[in-house]
Amino acid sequence: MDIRERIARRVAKELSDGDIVNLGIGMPTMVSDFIPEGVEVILQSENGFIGMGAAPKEGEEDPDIVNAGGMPITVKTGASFFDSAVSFGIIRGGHVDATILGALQVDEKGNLASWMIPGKMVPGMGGAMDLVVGAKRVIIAMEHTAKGKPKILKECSLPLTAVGEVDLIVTEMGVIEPTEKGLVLKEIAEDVTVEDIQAVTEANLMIDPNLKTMDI
Amino acid sequence: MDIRERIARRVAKELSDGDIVNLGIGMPTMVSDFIPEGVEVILQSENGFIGMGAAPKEGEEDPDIVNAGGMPITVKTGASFFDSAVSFGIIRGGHVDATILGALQVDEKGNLASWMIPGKMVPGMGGAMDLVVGAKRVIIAMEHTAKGKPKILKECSLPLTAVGEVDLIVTEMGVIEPTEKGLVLKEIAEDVTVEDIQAVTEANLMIDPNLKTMDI
Amino acid sequence: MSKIVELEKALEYVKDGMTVMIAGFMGVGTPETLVDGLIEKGVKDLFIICTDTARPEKGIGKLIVNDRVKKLIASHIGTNPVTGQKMNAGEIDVTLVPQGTLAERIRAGGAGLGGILTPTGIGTVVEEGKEKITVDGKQYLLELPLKADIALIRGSKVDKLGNVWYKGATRNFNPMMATAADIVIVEAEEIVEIGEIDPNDVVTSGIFVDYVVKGEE
Amino acid sequence: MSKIVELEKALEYVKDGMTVMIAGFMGVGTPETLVDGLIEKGVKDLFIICTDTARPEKGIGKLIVNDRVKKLIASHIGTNPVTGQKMNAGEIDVTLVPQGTLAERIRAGGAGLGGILTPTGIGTVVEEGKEKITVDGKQYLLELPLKADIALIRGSKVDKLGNVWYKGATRNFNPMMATAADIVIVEAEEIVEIGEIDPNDVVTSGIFVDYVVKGEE
Repeated sequence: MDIRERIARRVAKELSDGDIVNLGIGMPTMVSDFIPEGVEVILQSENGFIGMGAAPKEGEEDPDIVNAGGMPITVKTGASFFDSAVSFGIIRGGHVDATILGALQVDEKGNLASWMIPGKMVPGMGGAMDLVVGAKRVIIAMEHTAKGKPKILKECSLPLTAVGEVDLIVTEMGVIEPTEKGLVLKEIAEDVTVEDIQAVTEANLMIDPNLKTMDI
Repeated sequence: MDIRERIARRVAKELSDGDIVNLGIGMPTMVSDFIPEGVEVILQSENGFIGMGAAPKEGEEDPDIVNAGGMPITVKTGASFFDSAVSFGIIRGGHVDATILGALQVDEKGNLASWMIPGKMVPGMGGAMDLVVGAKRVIIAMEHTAKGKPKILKECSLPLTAVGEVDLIVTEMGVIEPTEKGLVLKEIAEDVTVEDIQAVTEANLMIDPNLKTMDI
Repeated sequence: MSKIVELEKALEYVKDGMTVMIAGFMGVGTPETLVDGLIEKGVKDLFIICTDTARPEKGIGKLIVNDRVKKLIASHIGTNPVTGQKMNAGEIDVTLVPQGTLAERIRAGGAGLGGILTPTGIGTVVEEGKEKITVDGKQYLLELPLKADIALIRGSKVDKLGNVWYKGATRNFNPMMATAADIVIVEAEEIVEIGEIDPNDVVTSGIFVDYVVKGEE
Repeated sequence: MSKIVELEKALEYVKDGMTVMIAGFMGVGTPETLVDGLIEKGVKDLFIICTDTARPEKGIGKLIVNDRVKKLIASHIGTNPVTGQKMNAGEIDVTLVPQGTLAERIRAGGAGLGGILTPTGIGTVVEEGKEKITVDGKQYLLELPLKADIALIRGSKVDKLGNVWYKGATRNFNPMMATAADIVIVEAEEIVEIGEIDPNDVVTSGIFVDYVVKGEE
């Protein structure tokens, strides 16, 4: 199974029926393809609607309805549109149950860096800072390393998106929960050992006494 | 002519074509009956709409459409409804050209007291404090005295609605403009002398060199 | 997943002493069926947040007259003389808030803002006890967010997901209150099928609403 | 009193160096005809406030590529590489603002608020130079209002009084920007008769709008 699919499948299991969810651009968007049966989540798109549906069939795109990546999308029956102040009121006001985002770095204090690499890439934070501060749960969906280098650090070196807001980190190697005492490895992928995952993680991983095999 | 009609007629002449106007409850409401020909003003009702029309005919009241006094009203073609946050955004944001309000007291610094008499009458400020602070022009329409006692004072003794926001005072005796130097009598009613009006005004009135007869 | 429930079921969540936001302006846009239900149910010592107490026989006025209110935040109580009487008698603790400030404080509560700066009330008794902040040479009051345990709102058309459309001047405080409470109960003048309200014309998204109760038309 | 004018007439008010808000999210809801008109007209040194610079050939991106922008406030510039290049070359002074904060700052500008307190950006570079205020034990940034000389917005249906209805995701920053500028020009996808938009469904009231220009459909 593709690494990205593995991550998306695992993240999808974190969602409960009726949850209001905001999916970041890229891999997080894939999560909607793997929502377990019997679970229906309501997708919020921060550019201004609730009730996001699937991508439209070719030729049926509506130029007025796009997702937060600017790509044509559909809405489900019962959807509603609103302006950006309302949209971020929903986000900042704690009305979003979970946001799923990628990351450049996460650290053992639950800090997140995801929006710029000084001197290299300065795309801007878009809605990410509001989402991370406002959503009830922040789930990071990312590959464990970048070109072999750890992304889960003792302390983020890149400019932060938010301080201490990350609730769960899901990578292709395992599931890690930031706690007050540090990072706890909750689940580990079938094909990975604790030593393997610690070797590519700069931060120290505490092992959950009930460590499970990653549930994908 | 009735005293209240005289005041309302004079106030109506302060309004220009296209003005967005909020009329307070009571005498200010009468102003809309005397808007000069060729002048069309747009009435805002702070409970949530723009484009207020006349009172409905008996039997044609819509219980969902009332003015800020809670009385049945109509809207004109081109009206729009909104919530109270938007409504007071319009008011506080300076999008209302003029508000016309009654008063308990006004003083020579342009201070206004209109919302309570401690120990006697505490109705609450409703939208008045926002209107007085937010509207571009605040026009006070009131009888010159209350039971023979002056209402235009050196200093308001009642709790204030706002500080220094009054732009014009229209009474049945004349038209008075608060300025940095004090109150200037701009117009005087045909049947009144300067001495008459000063006698029932606690604050000192400066006489405009171009003092005119009140234009009703 | 329909949110439509019977009146009694929805009001189960309202307990003595709770903070309850109730929408409406002079009773217009107030969920009368829910208010009557509260009185019937017998809850008391409520902390009510609303813009006015309407009239003794109308809207929130009925809760005042029936001695259910211990604490009140409102912008205007003048049309219901009973409110003033009970305030003067020390039976209700009343805080008066400018109407625009009240709207923004409730909106801030729902939108996760820590407060807003308003020029309204500067130099008046409204500023007592509040922080003053100068921006660009102009003074503002820092006004803090308001939240509630329960919000009782009213929609002209409501679908089973809780999407709400408001008619005329009934909108007033409903949209803000719908965002600022732990549990939001909407009284529907008319219940419609999902999709009957154009997604572009929904004013309060169903995500804010927990229960829908059919009200009187 | 119709507000409908020709493109050239409406753009007369836009001068070199002005602060201009332009709505749209990745070009969706952006008034493309007005943007093209600005480029045609030749104004320069603009201070643009927008949420993103779209793509080089789309929406606000065209102003960037055509060197009309001296200063920029935006939440995201990553989809238009030219913006980053010009920023790095020192040709455009860019300030990045979180999207929700940007929406609130513009709303505050239009609603006469002196600012709002948001938790967004605490502990990040966004807090640099800003006042921090603690409310109920939680830290917030004081974010100040934004206003502009001109706002360029886009409506799906617009009547001759300037009442606007938005379709789908085109709404985004349009309603807030319409409140926060001295002159507001709306590009109408479709111009309709007064009254054709149900007064309950008008999103931007015509009182905010100065000029209406017919755009491309």
